[in-house]
Amino acid sequence: MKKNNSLLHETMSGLKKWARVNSPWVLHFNSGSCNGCDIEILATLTPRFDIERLGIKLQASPRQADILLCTGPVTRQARERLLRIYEQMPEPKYVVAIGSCALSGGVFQGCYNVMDGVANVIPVDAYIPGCPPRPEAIIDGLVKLLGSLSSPAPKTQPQISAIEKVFA
Amino acid sequence: MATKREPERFTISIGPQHPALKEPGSFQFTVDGEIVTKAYVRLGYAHRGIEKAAEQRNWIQDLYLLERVCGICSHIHATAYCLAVEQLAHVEAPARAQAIRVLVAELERIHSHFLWIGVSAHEAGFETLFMYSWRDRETVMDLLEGLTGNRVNYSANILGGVKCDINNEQTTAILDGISFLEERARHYFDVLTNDAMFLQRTRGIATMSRTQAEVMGAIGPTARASNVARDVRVESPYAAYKQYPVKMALDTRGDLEARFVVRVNELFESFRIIREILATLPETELAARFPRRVPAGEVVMRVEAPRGELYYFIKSNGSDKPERLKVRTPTICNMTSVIKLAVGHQLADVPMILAGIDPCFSCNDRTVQLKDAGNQASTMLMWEELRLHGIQYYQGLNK
Amino acid sequence: MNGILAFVALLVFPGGLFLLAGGLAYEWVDRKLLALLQNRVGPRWFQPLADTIKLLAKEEIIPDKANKLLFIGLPFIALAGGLTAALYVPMAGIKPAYGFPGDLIVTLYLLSLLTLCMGLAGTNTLDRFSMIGATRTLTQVFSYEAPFLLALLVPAVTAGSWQIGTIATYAQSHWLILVQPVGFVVALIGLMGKLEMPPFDAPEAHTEISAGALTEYSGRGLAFFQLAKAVELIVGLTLVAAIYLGGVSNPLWFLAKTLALLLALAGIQSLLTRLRIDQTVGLWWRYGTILVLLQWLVLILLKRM
Amino acid sequence: MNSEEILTLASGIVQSWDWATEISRPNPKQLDVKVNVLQELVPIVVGLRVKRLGYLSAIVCLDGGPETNDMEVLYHFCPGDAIIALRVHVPRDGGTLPSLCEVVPGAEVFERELREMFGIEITGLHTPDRLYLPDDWPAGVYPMRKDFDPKMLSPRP
Repeated sequence: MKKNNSLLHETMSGLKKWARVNSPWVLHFNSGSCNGCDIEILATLTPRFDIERLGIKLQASPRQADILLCTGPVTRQARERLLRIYEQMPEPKYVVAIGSCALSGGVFQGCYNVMDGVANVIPVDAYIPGCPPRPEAIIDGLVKLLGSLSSPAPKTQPQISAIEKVFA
Repeated sequence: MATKREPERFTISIGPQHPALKEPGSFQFTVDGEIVTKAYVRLGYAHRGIEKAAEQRNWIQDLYLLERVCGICSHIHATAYCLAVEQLAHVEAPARAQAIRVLVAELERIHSHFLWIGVSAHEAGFETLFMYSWRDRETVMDLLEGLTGNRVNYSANILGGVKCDINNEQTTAILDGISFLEERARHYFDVLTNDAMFLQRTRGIATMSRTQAEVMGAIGPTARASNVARDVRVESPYAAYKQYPVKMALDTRGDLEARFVVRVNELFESFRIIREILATLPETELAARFPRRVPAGEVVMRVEAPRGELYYFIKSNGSDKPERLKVRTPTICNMTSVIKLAVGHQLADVPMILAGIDPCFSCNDRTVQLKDAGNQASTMLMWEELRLHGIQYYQGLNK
Repeated sequence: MNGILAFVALLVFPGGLFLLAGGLAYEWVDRKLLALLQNRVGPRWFQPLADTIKLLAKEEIIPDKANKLLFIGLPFIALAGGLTAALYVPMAGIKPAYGFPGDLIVTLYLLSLLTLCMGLAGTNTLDRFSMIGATRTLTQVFSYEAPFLLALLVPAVTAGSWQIGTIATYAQSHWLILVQPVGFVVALIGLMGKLEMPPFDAPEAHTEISAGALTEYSGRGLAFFQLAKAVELIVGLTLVAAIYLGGVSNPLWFLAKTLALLLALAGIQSLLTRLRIDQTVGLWWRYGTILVLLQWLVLILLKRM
Repeated sequence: MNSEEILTLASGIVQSWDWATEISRPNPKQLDVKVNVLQELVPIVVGLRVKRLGYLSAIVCLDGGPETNDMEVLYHFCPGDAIIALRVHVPRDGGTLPSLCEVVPGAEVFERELREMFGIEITGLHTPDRLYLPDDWPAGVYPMRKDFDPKMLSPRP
């Protein structure tokens, strides 16, 4: 009886994982980027790239999204919105930082009104570098994130200042 | 998402995260039923402080910084900056470089207008047109990539000229590409002016008379759709536009449909200019030598971005950094008009009205910024530490 | 024996499992056709299933201000409405599981439950976008419901019965689309309105009001609403095919006819721009209703003669 | 009209009555008008508008730095390929400017920007709210001034 239960449990959790990997709905938030990344994200929807074939759908409401695609260096004004949107998303949720700005602030690093990257505000699960990344790169990043869902690693804050530790 | 309820009134916020806007910007519309009675705009979600940052970076770094004011019209920002700084430094870019600048600018205009057709169709709920126009847009993206090496943020400009040349293969590719696009543009012109359902959403919507456009200071295609003859390429030709004169596309109706018509007509004009440039590309050097320091002075440079007049003001104090750099992007001028136009329209028309001026919030918000607060300070410290570490290390060795 | 049959009818066929699977399959066909018409590859065959399972396994957030009972209950009612309606239509070409004189009206109202539930769900969540979405949903109900109903009643009067089974049998020997093309067109377009497909998707216009009435729904609630919509798609298609397209006497005919209708729907969806809500209402009352009434007039005159 | 005629017309306008303006021509396409009396700014702009001499391209503020206690505000009008620049000096501390909103509705965004970036008070502004800076920005800190120091801001959360 117990064995049956665990078998059922395994099947169910396998099914859940399968569904999660095959139906990621994404929400796009621009936290002050130059639009370059945003038009490339939009381009992934269009016939040449068509991410719907991977089951990825752009959603409008944070409540219905699984993955937050975040572009831009996160301006002070956008920070609170970003947090709120992140909180509004139901679990399980993932964050993908797209473009150099979202990774580290990029060319805007050090400007007084930016937070230098998404990771300084919310935990990020995948980084897609590029200024802007090509649509292929964005799709590749998303696919890699989905691949990692099958063997989830614990969420950790990225070590941006690793070099600082070396000299500490 | 608090609901603000006043008796009989209802405030809807659009943005900063809103599906209609791929960019942040916050609009508040007070609606009575479905009719908008009040509109308010709050920018600043994309305000990064580029103008301040530009004062802290040197002339060459600024080129790459300013290119990232806006990802859609990056080349025109860099062109305006280069032309302005060249004027300050009394350096003239060679003729071939000027022609290539214009060529890339026109390709960028094609990419931007195709993008805009798609985005507006998307706002109107016409997904098929969005998909088709973006599919065709990939053609011009390929051309730009072949020419400059990047799909967006091309970095074709350097101070004193350009860094990418055109060979025969590229010429053929561009000619092929634009004849395909021209055919497609004709098709879209047909759809945009004949599709009865689409016209319901554009004809007679957000009409702006000529006087209104002038008073509110509308510019670019938005103004030209209201019959205001305002195009920097014609009024004050820069780069190679003297050799390749532009015919202005005008329309008298001033509604959303007219804005579509003007933009598509501009596409045809761009195709013509590109063909002309490719046929008569001057054979000169690609770049002139450029000094590290720029003589003191002030310059105003105006260029025609896909969205309208782009204005740069640069003041130099003779050092290797600008003393003051002001960017005024086209959207900020058109924003005033859009806010006034929205009042009295249906909520359903608002995304279309907003899209009608082809807004670009990253353009708008760039204005100020300072250099580094926390982060840059810490970077510098790290450098300092590194330096000290090195000194101590070698002192230790010497002992 | 009867009891077992009833159970089978409710849980396996034509209700329950079969309907859910069929609904999801038809949803996939719809999305795939639309993608192909837009020059894309489109989703894989199991996409709607994966979406549904994922949503079921997801956290459900209930907004503070919403009535919990309604928030959880409404999706169930919507789905139940769709599933019940299926019992009265000749699903998969098999005779309806149940039937009584006048079940046509009952079915139509069961199908409306989904829209009503969505409207209620929108007003229940007190979000700005849901409120506007709910208002639009309910406004739209009042515009297409009457013409849709009238369009389906024309064949009923022609066949002389208000029972779907009888009409379907009558239709097998009479292709009503030939004599009542207007009624057919209105019924088909009315079905699009019911399913909030483009161009009637103003209630969930992504670019204006986020996800409309369902903006606050995540997880299970959303999954049930989507299932309900998928079920309604297949039931609605069956109904129109059975009544107007010469009946669905066997599974093969059923597939061929409903898929042909779906192709038509996808074509219309890809061709048209979203209508504003006032334009939707105007379209239905100014053209839809008048045309159907003309159809009625013709019918009555013919019957008299 | 070519740029020469435009600029002649414009210099006629800005020197009519007995306005205390000084004009200069830094280059053939540009006319610099130094407006010495603040009250004359709006009438001059009205004069330019009546003759349809361009529209307000931008308002630029140049901060002279803390040593000078002087800021220069430039109003650029661009008719055709000519540029008319109205130059106004205001003190850094407590400087005020009249609003152009009544004459040029598009000036509002630039004036709001002057207000929050440089701390120049604008009289007669319809909506003096923040335009670019975040809601939690400290009052009295003007990022575009030369003496702005990021340390004036609260540390990033």
